[in-house]
Amino acid sequence: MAEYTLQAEPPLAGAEMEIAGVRLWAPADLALVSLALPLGGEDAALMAIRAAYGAGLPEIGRSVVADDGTRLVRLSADLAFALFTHATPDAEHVVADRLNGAVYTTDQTDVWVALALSGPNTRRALERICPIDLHRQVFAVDHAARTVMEHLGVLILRTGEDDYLLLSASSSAKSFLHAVEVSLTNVNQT
Amino acid sequence: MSQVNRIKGGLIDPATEITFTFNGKAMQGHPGDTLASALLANGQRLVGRSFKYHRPRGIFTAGSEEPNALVELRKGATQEPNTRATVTELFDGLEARSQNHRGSLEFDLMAVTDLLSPFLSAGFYYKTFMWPRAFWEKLYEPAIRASAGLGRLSMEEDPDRYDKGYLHCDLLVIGAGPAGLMAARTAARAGARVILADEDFVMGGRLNAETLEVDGKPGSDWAVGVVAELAAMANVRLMPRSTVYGAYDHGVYGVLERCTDHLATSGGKPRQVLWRVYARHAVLAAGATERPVAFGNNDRPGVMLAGAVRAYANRWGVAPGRRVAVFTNNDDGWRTAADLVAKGIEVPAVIDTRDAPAVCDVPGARHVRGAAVMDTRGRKGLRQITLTDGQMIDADCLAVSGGWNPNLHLTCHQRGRPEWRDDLAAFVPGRELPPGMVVAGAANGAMTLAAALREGCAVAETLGYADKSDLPRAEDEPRDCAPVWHVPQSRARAWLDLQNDVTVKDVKQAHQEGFRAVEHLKRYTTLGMATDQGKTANIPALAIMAECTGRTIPETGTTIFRPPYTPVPIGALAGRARGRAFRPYRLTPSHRWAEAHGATFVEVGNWLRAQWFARDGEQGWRDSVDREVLMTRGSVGICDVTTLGKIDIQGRDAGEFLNRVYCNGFATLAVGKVRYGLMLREDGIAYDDGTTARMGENHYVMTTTTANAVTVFRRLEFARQCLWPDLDVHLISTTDGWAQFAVAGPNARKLLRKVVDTEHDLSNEAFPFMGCGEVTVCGGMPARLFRISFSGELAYEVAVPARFGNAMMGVLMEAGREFDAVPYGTEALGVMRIEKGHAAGNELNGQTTAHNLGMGRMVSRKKDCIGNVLSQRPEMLRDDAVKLVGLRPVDRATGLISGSHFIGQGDAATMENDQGWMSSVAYSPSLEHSIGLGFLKRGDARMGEILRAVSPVHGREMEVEVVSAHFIDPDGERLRG
Amino acid sequence: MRYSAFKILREGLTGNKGWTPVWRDPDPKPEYDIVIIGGGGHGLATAYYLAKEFGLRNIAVLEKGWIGSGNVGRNTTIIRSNYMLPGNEPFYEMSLKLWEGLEQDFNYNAMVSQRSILNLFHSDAQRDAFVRRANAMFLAGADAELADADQLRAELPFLDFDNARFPIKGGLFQRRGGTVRHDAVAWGYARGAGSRGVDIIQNCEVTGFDIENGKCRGVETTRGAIRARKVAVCVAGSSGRVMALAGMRLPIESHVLQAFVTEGLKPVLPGVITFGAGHFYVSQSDKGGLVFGGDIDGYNSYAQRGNLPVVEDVAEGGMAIMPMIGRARLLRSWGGIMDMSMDGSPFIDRTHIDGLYFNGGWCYGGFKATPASGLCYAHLLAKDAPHPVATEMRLDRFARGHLIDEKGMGNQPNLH
Amino acid sequence: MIINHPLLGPRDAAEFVYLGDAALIDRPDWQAAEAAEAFHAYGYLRDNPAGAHQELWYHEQGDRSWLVVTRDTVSHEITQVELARDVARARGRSR
Repeated sequence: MAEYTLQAEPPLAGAEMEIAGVRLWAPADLALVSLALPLGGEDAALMAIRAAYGAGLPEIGRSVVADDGTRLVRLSADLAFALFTHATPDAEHVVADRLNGAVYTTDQTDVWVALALSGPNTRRALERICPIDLHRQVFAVDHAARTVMEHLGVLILRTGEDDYLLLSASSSAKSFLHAVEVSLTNVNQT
Repeated sequence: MSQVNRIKGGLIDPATEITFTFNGKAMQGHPGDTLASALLANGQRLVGRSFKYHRPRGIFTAGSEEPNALVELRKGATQEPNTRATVTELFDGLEARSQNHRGSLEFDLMAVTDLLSPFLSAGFYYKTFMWPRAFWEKLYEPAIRASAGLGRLSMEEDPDRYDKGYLHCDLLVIGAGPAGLMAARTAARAGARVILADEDFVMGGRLNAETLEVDGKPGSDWAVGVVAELAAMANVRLMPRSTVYGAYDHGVYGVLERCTDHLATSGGKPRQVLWRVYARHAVLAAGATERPVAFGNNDRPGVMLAGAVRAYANRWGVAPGRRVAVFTNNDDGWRTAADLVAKGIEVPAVIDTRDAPAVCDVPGARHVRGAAVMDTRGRKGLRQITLTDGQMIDADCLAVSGGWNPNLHLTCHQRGRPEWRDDLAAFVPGRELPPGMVVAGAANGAMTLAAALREGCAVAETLGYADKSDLPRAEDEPRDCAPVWHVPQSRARAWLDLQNDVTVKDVKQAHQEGFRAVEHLKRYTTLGMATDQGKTANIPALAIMAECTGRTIPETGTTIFRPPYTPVPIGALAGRARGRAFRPYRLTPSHRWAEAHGATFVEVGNWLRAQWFARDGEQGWRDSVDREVLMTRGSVGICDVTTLGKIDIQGRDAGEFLNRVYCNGFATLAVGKVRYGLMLREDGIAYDDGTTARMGENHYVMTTTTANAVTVFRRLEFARQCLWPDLDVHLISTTDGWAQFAVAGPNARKLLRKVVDTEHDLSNEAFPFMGCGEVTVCGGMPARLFRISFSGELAYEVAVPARFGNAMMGVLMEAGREFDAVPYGTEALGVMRIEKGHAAGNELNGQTTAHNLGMGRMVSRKKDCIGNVLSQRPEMLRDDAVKLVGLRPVDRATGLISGSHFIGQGDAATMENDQGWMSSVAYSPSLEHSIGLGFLKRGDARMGEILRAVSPVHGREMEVEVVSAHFIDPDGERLRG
Repeated sequence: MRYSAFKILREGLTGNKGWTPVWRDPDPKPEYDIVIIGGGGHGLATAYYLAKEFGLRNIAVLEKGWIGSGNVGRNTTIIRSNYMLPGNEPFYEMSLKLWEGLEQDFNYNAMVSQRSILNLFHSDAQRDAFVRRANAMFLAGADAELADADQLRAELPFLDFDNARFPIKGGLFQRRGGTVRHDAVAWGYARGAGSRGVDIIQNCEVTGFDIENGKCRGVETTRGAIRARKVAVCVAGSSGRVMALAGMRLPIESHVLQAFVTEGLKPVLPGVITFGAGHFYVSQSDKGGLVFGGDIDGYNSYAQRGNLPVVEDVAEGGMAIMPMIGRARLLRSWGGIMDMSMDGSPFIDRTHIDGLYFNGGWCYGGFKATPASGLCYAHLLAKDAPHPVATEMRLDRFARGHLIDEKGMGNQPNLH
Repeated sequence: MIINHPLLGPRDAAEFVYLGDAALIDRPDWQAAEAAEAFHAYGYLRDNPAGAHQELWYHEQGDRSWLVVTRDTVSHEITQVELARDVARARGRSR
């Protein structure tokens, strides 16, 4: 037994609120690992991902939920993120082990923080900060995009008709939460 | 009854009374009123003073083109200068004050300038106030400034909040008049995503101001029906109180929505929202603006645009006067006469410049054919007009119509130049419109109601939004116009720009002095430069310049318009990004620990970093910093260095890639080793430095400086994608992912031994200087350990996943308790790096080469790397180039000054004798005197020399000795120990 | 015609009928000693000093539109000499001294107003850089003054000292800096040059150069061919376009810089104020408008207009340091095309073509340089040797490796 | 401005960072005889056309791709957007 132990303190742990009929919370234990496809080894990498997850990488700007609940998000031709629930700080090893070296993996869990939003007013609130067109004909369920909101880089995912997951840099977590919270407050009619 | 001029009808709610004040006097109005309509209803004709001559001014228009009726609205911190009364929606408790007068509005002491007007003609100030030279700033200019300007800022922080947003649509319709409503309805019925924006608070445009019918019912009723239909459609967004103020590239429009300006307080809601609308197409249906005719003393309160006069009567139930004469050069002016008479207002005469029969029957009015108004009387309000035939007619209001100009402003925001149409005697939108924009209705020169409805529908169809329903029925009202720009018989001054006091004579003088280009005219006379941007003045002035030059109006030029269409508050353009929310804060993983342990924080880019940790009893920051340095060098100190950029680099060609982006060699770096790397820009200047660790065969971790983390990543991606696209290299930032701590000092290893799990050998042999590896800490926590040193001490950097960083700081301090470990901040970090002679931002300032930094030999000439070739340019390698050296004061008690320049002893302090500068200084608690780093010509060859470090801006200079930059442990024994 | 208060009085009493054109409007002659391309501030100043200081009068200034239609009429009117490097500072300080006597010199009130310029700093590193710069200014004979936050709070209480994201730690004043009525500079120089015999020819666009055997003998224009012993290009903003006609590529990119003015306000700002942690600088004109600007849009452009992101960025900077301007309204925005050079510094030099001279690369600092640029260019044209304060403003400095990079941004023009 | 990203569709130019002329892809050979002159021209001289301009934009707040955008510097009209990596390969930078 080691003399010292480390407690996790995710920047937005416990954040949860409801404003303008929208529920806003920071999902717990969300792990994130980047998958980079080796140049010239793309086919092998894609096969390894399919073998590991039972789902192939979707096209760029889309995400897909694998059998085990992992969400695979394709960000560019050679880069994807795997999002899954996982509490311990070994997410990268877990993914790397499944992919047998066919993909370059980097742990991104602590690089990002996530905020989930749910409720019919969500789009109206996001209109205040998100330059992407979130109309359902343009940004449908499972679509994903990296963009900028209030000077912060954000990865936005549509996870349901009125459900979104937003990821941004962990160091600016408080400013990120503030930006989203103010957007909800500003569209709140009451 | 205070509302002496209130008559029946209009789109107001007469049952509800609203109280407001003007210059402290209580007045009444109704919901639906503007401040202007309510002022007129209360008989308040004098509302302001002009800019230059302080002439009395009254309400001139009924819209956003208003030049005269500018007021200060609200009070205290929400005081809002230069607010146009004509577009200010009345609310209960509104407070407004007139502006730009000394003394009261009625008795403005500055009105004396009007008497001096012969000496204040166009550009007079360019010709005088030059003697004596010093008097300009001391006497003339302060006097001019005090009398110039209009309203006053409160000088307090704007307490309201603003927001912004993004909207996307197929079709943005600008203006909700007949053309806009038809375009919106047609497209919406065809299923398009439509946004309909109008600056007014009631949609309908001129339909609300006219008595015209659509489909057999009043136009305003028809508009209500269309708006209701649109409001019920999911694919339509209605935006009243929203001004489309700018057309930017690629279909991006700026829209200002006023959310709470019509309320007494914003109630914590955003006052205004600035929308960026991304529109595939836009229909500009902004209508037209009436223009005046210039004649003698045409600036008196009571002289108004004819369309505005009938708008006040029809829409707001207000008679702008009891006896309203009409002066027109076109058919539309007659409509004002007819509408007023129908409302029971006396119209003594219709003066038409055309020698033509009456356009319509106006009971009780004389029809004066082929004549014009040439002068007026009435000091603070119109009493009488004089016609060119000598007739004098009593009137307290004169409705003037000189024809209508299409509101084509937004068509000019990119490259569009308006084109002249003789039949309308007006400019219409040119052919080169902003891509995606079409123009409909009066804005396009379709001046009649039926034509506007037709065009609104037709443009939507041409954009591919077809709707099979019938066009509404309406008539093509008579619109004949025979242009008359000014009345040459007038002997008195005739105003063009009412706000800036530019008269016909000024235009003629500009011509006489050679200012004949339209832009010269505007700049010389200030025409069109006022808050209304010449919406009513520019075209008549242009016509008069054409007359002077003997050319046609289009030959003379055109005036184009720039954003914004109407003025936009700076607060709205800034949105939320103000105060502490100006930019996001980035916090280090141990921020909370630092807060709890007395840290003072400092902004480093967007980061907040602990600057020092004060302890009880310390007298100032220096006490804390000195202690942190001494205790670190004496035992061990801990610093959160997470802010350094971290880039995870993987790929088969990662090593080769690093070899090309660093100027020194990386091909031979072994797994488990770290190397210092210097990056050059392609121009050969030193750019960034840091360490890169090889974690595995194909896996490297690069660190960058805090300041350059983002741009280094960008440059690496450029190299990867654009320069060497077929290297297998992958980059991803992990800056925020790892909480990284420097553990420095002779007891660093002992401290870490307690934290790093025992299976990892930390001995000097197993983990030597510049070693690295993946380890576990605190019983299995994955971590990275690097044996690198910025302080010059035996030091490590240990990294754990960021969410454990706050706890890790606590653990390190706890483990270090037996060694008296201290946390140290950026100040101590800076002191130690100067003591060690490491270059940082002040030295790597984008102007220095590796040669200057004493690292010239690091630039490998045996390989290709960024910056290699251009770093070898002859003047960059000069022998007398500045070199990085250490400096110490000859009098050790003296504090060096960063930014002082080096001058030889006995030389004058001039630029010719400048030999370099001091880039960084610190008090070294280890050496107990001030030390500095600096760049000195041939510095490396001048050790021991004594120079003067001069800082004339402080009025100080001191003698300094040139020494090695490595003040501490020059042989590096400590860090290898 | 000499301007004076007396003249105004007399004209006022006689109906202002006696005013004559400020500059003559002649047709071009077939040949001149020197043809200056560009009727902007620098071109007109060059003509003025050639005539006045060097006695050369057989000169034409060719302007494709109306004089002053380029950047002299589209800038934010600031004058200052707060530079740091030896290649720049003596030049700008000479310019500032010329501004100080300009109006009496050319008998035209350009409203040179030395109301001070203040550059705020927000970090110790910034302060160190400002001290270095301030001392360089002193070494070149200019004035500079450091102020700490307390001094600034007393002098400019409306700045945000208590709620700022990047707290104000102090500032560098140059009290002799200030503003000038920009259009009047062009008109004043035109008047001074024209009255000394210089032909100012408007609506005359240069369409080509007459170059034979490496020697430039004149220009082709929309008003016919004009021969000249020397051709002096002075068209900042259009340098790339014009020099391409002579077959030259330049170390310059064209970029758009937006500028803004608010509605007129009673006096609120004493001088020019520049934010150090964002993009915003502001002064107040004599008419009362707040004249402000920020960064260039950042992409190559010859369109005299910009886009919204920069407008917003500038407004954010303004609100960050002086939140009392929130209810002031932006009235007008416009864009000027900047010659952004590769190190942020200008060129006054001969070209490799005999008889062809080049003045450009002023980035967004050309206005304040107008008098010195004109005088130095005139010196070069008259004597074929650079003026002592402009010896480093050469086109070959990049090949030699002698950069004049005040900001240390390197060879990326949009960062200067 | 809006840049129509070849993989992601239209995005506001505010998501991008501008670098300059796409000739910056054509980095000279460091060992060529005239390398000094070639790097001087590469680093410092620009065509700077008033008209069609091929230029580099980086999608920093997006997928981190470098793009070659063909844009008219007078009208700002964008006529083509390509991945810079593809352009670099087509220009023979596969080494």
